[in-house]
Amino acid sequence: MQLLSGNEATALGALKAGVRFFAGYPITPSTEIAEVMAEELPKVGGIFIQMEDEIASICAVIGAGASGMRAMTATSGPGFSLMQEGIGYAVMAEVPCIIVNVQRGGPATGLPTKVSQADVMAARWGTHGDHPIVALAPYSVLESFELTVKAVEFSLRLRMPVIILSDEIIGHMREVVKLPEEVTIYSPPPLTKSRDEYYHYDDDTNFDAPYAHFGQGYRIHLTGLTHRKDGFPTNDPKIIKWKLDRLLEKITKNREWLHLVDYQDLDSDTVIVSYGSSARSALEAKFEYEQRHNKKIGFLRLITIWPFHYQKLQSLLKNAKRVIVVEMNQGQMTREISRVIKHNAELINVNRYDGELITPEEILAVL
Amino acid sequence: MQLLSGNEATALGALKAGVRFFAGYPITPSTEIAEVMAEELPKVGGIFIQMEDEIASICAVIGAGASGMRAMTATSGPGFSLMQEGIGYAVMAEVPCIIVNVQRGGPATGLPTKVSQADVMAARWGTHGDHPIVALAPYSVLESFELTVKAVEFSLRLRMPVIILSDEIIGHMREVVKLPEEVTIYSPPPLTKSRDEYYHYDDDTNFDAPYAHFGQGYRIHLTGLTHRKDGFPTNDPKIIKWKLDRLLEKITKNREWLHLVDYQDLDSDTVIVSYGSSARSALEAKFEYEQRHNKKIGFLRLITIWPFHYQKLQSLLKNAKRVIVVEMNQGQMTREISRVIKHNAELINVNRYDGELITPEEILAVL
Amino acid sequence: MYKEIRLAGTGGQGLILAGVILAEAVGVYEGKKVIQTQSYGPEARGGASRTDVIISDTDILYPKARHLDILACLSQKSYDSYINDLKEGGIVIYDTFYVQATAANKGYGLPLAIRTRERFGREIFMNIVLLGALAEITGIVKIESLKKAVANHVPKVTLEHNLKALELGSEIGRGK
Amino acid sequence: MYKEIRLAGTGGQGLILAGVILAEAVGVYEGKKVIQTQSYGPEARGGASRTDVIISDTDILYPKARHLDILACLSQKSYDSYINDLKEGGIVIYDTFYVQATAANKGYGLPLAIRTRERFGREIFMNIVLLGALAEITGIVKIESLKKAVANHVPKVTLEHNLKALELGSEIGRGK
Amino acid sequence: MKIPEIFEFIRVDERLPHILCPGCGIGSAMNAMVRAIIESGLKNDDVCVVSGIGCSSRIPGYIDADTFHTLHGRAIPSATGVKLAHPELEVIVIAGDGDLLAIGGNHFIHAARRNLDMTVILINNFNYGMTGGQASPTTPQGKYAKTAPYGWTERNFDACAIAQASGAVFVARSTTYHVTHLRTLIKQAIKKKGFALVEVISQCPTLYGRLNRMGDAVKMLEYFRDNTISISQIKDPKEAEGKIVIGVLHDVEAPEYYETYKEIIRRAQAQKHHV
Amino acid sequence: MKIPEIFEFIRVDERLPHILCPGCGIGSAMNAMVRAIIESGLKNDDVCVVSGIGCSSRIPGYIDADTFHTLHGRAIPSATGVKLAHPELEVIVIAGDGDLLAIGGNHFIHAARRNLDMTVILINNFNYGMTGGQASPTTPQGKYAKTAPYGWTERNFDACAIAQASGAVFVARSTTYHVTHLRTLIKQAIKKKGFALVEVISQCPTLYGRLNRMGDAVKMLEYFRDNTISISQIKDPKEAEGKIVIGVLHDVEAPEYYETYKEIIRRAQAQKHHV
Amino acid sequence: MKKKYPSSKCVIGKNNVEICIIKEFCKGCGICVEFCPKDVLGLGKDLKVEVINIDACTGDRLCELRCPDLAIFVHKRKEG
Amino acid sequence: MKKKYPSSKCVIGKNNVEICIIKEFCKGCGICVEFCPKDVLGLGKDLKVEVINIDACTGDRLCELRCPDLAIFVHKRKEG
Ligand SMILES: Cc1ncc(C[n+]2csc(CCOP(=O)(O)OP(=O)(O)O)c2C)c(N)n1
Ligand SMILES: Cc1ncc(C[n+]2csc(CCOP(=O)(O)OP(=O)(O)O)c2C)c(N)n1
Ligand code: SF4
Ligand code: SF4
Ligand code: SF4
Ligand code: SF4
Ligand code: SF4
Ligand code: SF4
Ligand SMILES: [Mg+2]
Ligand SMILES: [Mg+2]
Repeated sequence: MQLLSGNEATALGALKAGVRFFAGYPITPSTEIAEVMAEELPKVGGIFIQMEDEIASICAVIGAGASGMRAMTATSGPGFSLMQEGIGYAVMAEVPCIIVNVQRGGPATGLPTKVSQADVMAARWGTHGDHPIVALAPYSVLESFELTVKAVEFSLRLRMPVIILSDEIIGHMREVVKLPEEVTIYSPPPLTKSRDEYYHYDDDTNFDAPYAHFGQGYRIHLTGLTHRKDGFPTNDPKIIKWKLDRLLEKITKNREWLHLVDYQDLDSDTVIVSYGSSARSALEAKFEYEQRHNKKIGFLRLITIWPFHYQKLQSLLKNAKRVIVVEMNQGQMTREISRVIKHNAELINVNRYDGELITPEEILAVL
Repeated sequence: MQLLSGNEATALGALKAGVRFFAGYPITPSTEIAEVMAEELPKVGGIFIQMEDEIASICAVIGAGASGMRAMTATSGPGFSLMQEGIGYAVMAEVPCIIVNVQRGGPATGLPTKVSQADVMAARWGTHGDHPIVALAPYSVLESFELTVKAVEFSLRLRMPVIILSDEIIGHMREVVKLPEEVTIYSPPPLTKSRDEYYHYDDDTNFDAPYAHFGQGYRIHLTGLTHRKDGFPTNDPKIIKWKLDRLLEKITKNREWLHLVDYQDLDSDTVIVSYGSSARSALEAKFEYEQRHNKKIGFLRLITIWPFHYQKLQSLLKNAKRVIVVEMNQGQMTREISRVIKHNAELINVNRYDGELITPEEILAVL
Repeated sequence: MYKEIRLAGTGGQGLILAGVILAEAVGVYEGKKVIQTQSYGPEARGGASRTDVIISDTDILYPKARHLDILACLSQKSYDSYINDLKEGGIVIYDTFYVQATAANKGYGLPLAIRTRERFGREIFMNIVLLGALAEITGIVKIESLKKAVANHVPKVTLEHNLKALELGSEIGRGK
Repeated sequence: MYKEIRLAGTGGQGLILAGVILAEAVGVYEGKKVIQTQSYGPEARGGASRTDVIISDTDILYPKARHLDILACLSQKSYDSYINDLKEGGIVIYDTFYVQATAANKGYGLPLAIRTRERFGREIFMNIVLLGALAEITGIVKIESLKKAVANHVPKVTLEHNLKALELGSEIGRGK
Repeated sequence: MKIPEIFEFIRVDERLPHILCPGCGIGSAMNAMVRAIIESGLKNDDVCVVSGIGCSSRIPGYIDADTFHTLHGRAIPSATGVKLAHPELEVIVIAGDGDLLAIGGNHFIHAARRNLDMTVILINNFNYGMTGGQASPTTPQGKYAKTAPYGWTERNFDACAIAQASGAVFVARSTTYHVTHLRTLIKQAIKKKGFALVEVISQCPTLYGRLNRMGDAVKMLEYFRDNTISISQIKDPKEAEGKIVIGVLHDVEAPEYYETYKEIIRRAQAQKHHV
Repeated sequence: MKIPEIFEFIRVDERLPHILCPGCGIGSAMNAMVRAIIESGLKNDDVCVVSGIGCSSRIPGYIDADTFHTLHGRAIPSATGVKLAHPELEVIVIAGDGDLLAIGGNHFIHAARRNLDMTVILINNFNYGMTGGQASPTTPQGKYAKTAPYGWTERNFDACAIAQASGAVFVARSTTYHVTHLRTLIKQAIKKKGFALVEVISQCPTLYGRLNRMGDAVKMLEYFRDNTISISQIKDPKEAEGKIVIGVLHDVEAPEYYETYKEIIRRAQAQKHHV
Repeated sequence: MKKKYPSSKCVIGKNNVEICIIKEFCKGCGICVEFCPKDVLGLGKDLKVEVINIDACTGDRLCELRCPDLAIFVHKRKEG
Repeated sequence: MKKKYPSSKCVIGKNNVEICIIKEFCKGCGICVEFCPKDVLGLGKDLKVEVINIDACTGDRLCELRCPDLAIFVHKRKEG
């Protein structure tokens, strides 16, 4: 048993999942992740490097990720905005890596020490161009550990960046946890093809397939330009479409296992939808309400924020007459939920965006 | 009459609207805007400066905008991603400025010389935190001129950045145009309050109000931290909510005049929705269809991309049984449209994202 | 059992560390469920700073204290801000040098700053002194558990002083 | 009238500039509606390059040429790529040094490269030569309008050469 | 008391005491800066003070003038916009070592190259104060920081040398112990036309000082006092080894950016207008 | 013909002829680089060539090794990740003047400071080739560029001086005329442990050359031939005025980043594990 | 808003030097105390600066110039 | 994929020096032509390099080293 903060647990999860490269730039409220990595990575022979900024950090992480290392960076709003171009590159060149965004209040410098969940849409749409993304939101210290392990797996399986959307409350909150001694750690299957047969972006390699990295003798070429299956740039419309579809299919074909969700009592009339730290307030509100009124309230917590699995959520919410979305922003996830609820269901928004954790009382007020 | 490209017209529109400061960094397919500015600005005593990157460019533009100059930058996808943090700052500190994004294929370096409309969502959600934005999409050379003039007006009235979402086709396409000799140019009302009475972010100053800038003796303080009405940082939840609501209200209270749209024949069963260069293909398809079938097709072109005026679009599309969204991305605007169409209306997507302009034939195929 | 505790004062007084130590003491060494959060401003020193520790036998969801069972204040501002969050019958502890108590519930005014300065020359260990006093007064945690937790969180060279501070606090708490 | 024209070759041959000049000539100096677009790769030189010019009496919406009335090719690759886009009865013009015509519609094979080199030592004005020839063969634009447009788009020091190139093209077009 | 002249330039009400830690050198640097401004004969409305993000970057918020607290690392490009819009304003950038040299390093060298007239005051406290004491590009090898728990092994920048190599026309260094000297340097920098840098060696007793067992603010100032050498006193480079070299390190003349830009305007206007 | 040895290192099929313009100096620099790699005894799988975006940055696509065409300006931090993941790889960065010194300037100085072992080949063609001939941080004053229609008035960087001030251990310059010399310098840079820079003065006849009426590639090479002076031949700094100084400009020893990082690992492992 | 100035407490010495202290601003760092060449200053019970030997003050203003918190000011009263 | 090498045309001179040209790669920039100390090379009608005086070639390989397009190669045949 140990008392750990969410940020510490994220770092330990990464170490457990085999992350051996961390490049970052300090920013509140994510800095403790870097600090733990600075202390722990050398002990296991891994690399911690503090870069000159967030752009350099994401690029170094991509470089290491493309070289076969499990690589991670951690940041918050302003740094996350700066990383957007790099994240797009990792998507395009199909480089696995982990970006932790411990959300704080924005926009701009905003509220460095205060909580927010307002980077939900930035995680999905922050970089230019059509691109899929995976983002996971932990809601406890233990889950910060577990989801980091998952994120590493997802990222390696899909060959793409995975974002951990933590927040200031989760990152700084301390709980007593028992971390698992052993976790199953994914490794991509070994490469069996020889260099002459190998295509870095072959039709069957967009997920769960072996792939090469630098330093292995496969002489791969990575570029952020649209490219052919051998990695070299092309302007051929057919190949471009193939490539962008390939990226998209990583998500569409794998929604089922990518989409993590936690729920209870969904046959109730009223269902609360939430995620991250605000889901703690929501669950507290559910229990307090049930205690007082002897009536069940449904509860649905999104663990996988992106992809947003429309069909699945539609079916999970099909009985709800009232859906209450609880989030600490001006209604970002509410936009998505609005598209999955029944046409005659009522959609209620409980938002807070003043740097304070939403309270159970605020949710109880609309129940 | 002159033969001008969209990019040239954008630059000339800016000059006409009184833009006297341009800071930028070259990037295809936007570079001609910088090149025209480099040539023309000195002639009118304005400032052209080529910065070391896009981050420096947006910051210099913000600095000039905060100093009372009409200031602009122009870029494309990768540079747009890099500017996101700065755009968020301009929103937060309420600094008027213009960002032109001449869209090319993404993600990442993507397709530098080819068209795309895949930065629609990045324009709205690119930077972290809750933030409103205004984005306008020209569809002709003349409109490139006109919307730039409008963008300057909107930006000054709302005290916020305005994005011009052009694209490679519009930017590089040349048409013969007659630019208006005179255009009405907005200026914020003159400041009448003395320094002692003045608050830079007073309750009644979020739009159409006078405001101070550097160099005027008002000793204003700008920060990207959440701040009070006098501009100084605060962590007070009430004030933070006031500030973020203030930003949002700029949009919610001004939707009517901000929302520019162009339409014909909306009482038809089928309505095509499009914007930017793909709207040209859409309109061509409409006419070709009508010629062949003697049946009207509705056409709705979004000029203002953001804000997306749900109520207005809902009412404009209320008669449509089939809505066909034509865009050059994987369906970004379609997501928004899906929320405004009638529940039993059919939503069809004509997308293309291979760097080529969508053809009228592709649209005719679904009509 | 469900106890909500808040330690509040100004940045630099080490209250967040005190909260962490308290949480670890009850959570790791006494097997309780515990959650610790903090709230602080951008200042490294001087701004308002507070930490909440919730101790429970069952899972804790909402991590912030709402109805305080115990409030400890090392600054007037924090006292004024939070005294109204104290439950009926809740315990308030405050330093008599920094705080002028105004509430009906007079609670425990302790000479933490003065005694700390007397003992250590500076106020540097006042956070730990507070913990000792709080343990004695509220019984929420054992001094033994605090000792173990302190050992995990302070540099080795200062451990002895910190343990002395704990004792000093416990003395003060016991009214000595 | 609705005419779709495509000039195609490799980067560095100046075809985009030729398209611009053609568009300006018919648009500004002959009062037609006109739209000019281009398609090119990242290469400053050497890659495929093409420009489309659409000329019409009425508004032009879709800005790319689809059913070519006129196709001019200065490279084999461009000829092969676009010859099938030529309308029935459309006119194809190509340079005989760079292009081996294969289509049934034999069109106009012209010694543009050779004659340009003869006259100017290099192929540098071949784009303008092409315009002269195209004007003569298709009648789509007047040489006079081209002259004015050329003057707006080339450095003053090279204007004379460019006008000569136009004349050379017109000679070639007239079969001289 | 009679109101101290310095308060004319300070937003005293509500804003003070400032958020910096007790004994933080940034306050002394601010003190010196404001006096330098006043002694330069500048009035409040002649000045714009610009910063990025960090403890040092909080200073503008206390100065009673136009003040611009921009993004982390972006003080210089933001100041560039202000200066070009209002060439008559004296634009002073105040920045931490992380802000100016880590994330903002590129703007720093390019501004030096362009030689736009501005005064940059670098508060070098050898670490990232605001975020809690991480290593910075100026952290000396062997020192401890929150991201250097085993001692920092990276080499550190000499900001003055880089500024000079990049084109700065005035480069100087002092410390928060040598406040009178510091004030004089800032005055010289303000007076200088072009890009002028003053590096202020400063104490962060709360983090860097504590992590490296350097004692409190007073002890750190004693260290600065005892380990400094003035550039004018160095006869043999050996004497400077291990010492903080203070004084004017570089002072040359070169055409200022806006002056040369005026030449562009002149050339452009000599031709006829398109617009 | 017998297959030229250089083709062992070139992705000849499909990829050549490359996309660069006729007479572009970047090709000559590539030619020299590949020969230097071969002569250093490196095999294809020992090398990773990394670039950003630009004409120069297209080179990796032609090298038959692991190659990494990253984002504009980001070759160095990307290469940092590769090198630290595979310290045994010889990491070579090839970059244009815009890529390395404009958008990438900060990474450049920080990599020099850290002294991570890599070889950086800067192809300085005095402008942004890929985007069509805009001014760059190396464009000399008075020259024309697409964004300098009235002549460039900004001062230009001396990349070698900045690298040196920032901590680079090996700094050298040559031109695309002096290809044998260039090859030798690249070999030295490869051999050097630490951050090594070779600046290659190169011709962009299509844009910079044309805009400045410098004639074709041949004329530009003649200019390089006739306006160059070797560092070893300079007796009086006056001799170098207006000339391109070539040769090894700086060569010192300093601890390499990864070597010092190993020391951190040693220290960390001497303590017990948390994980 | 109109500027409000803080209030201070001043002491005047024999030699006409006045030292004014704004307690509210002082953070008790001790810099002025330690580097006063004449040991004029000290830290009080409240851990803030106080004047302990005004008559020794030479009016060199080193305390004022070094104070990071603008909490101490020295000036010489005009004679007569 | 297996590597395919381009084909070239070679000429051998009296002094056993062989010059090989890959026309497909040559862009006719003229660099090799202009800087060949012995005027061995020229540009052909197709604007690409050709050997015009093989026997003058000294085999110094300057053309090969300077060619930006890897289009020309020189080597000395082993005697005998
Ligand atoms: C883009 C971005 N990255 C990181 C941060 C977090 N951050 C705030 S201040 C700072 C560094 C402060 O160090 P320095 O500039 O030396 O100033 P000091 O606090 O030491 O005066 C950092 C990394 C931020 N605000 N924005
Ligand atoms: C973020 C970003 N900004 C701008 C560009 C556009 N861009 C591509 S290459 C280039 C500069 C090329 O100049 P240089 O690095 O000198 O290389 P050269 O082409 O001259 O070899 C620019 C600005 C880009 N691709 N990405
Ligand atoms: S943390 Fe350091 S730099 Fe920041 S205010 Fe405190 S002492 Fe000063
Ligand atoms: S544009 Fe210039 S740098 Fe680019 S390939 Fe052509 S000649 Fe070379
Ligand atoms: S220097 Fe200033 S803050 Fe420090 S003790 Fe003296 S008066 Fe107080
Ligand atoms: S003015 Fe000088 S002598 Fe007087 S108290 Fe201040 S430092 Fe001491
Ligand atoms: S240098 Fe190379 S490309 Fe140029 S002419 Fe000679 S062989 Fe051809
Ligand atoms: S090897 Fe030397 S002599 Fe022979 S052709 Fe080449 S450059 Fe001329
Ligand atoms: Mg610092
Ligand atoms: Mg270049």
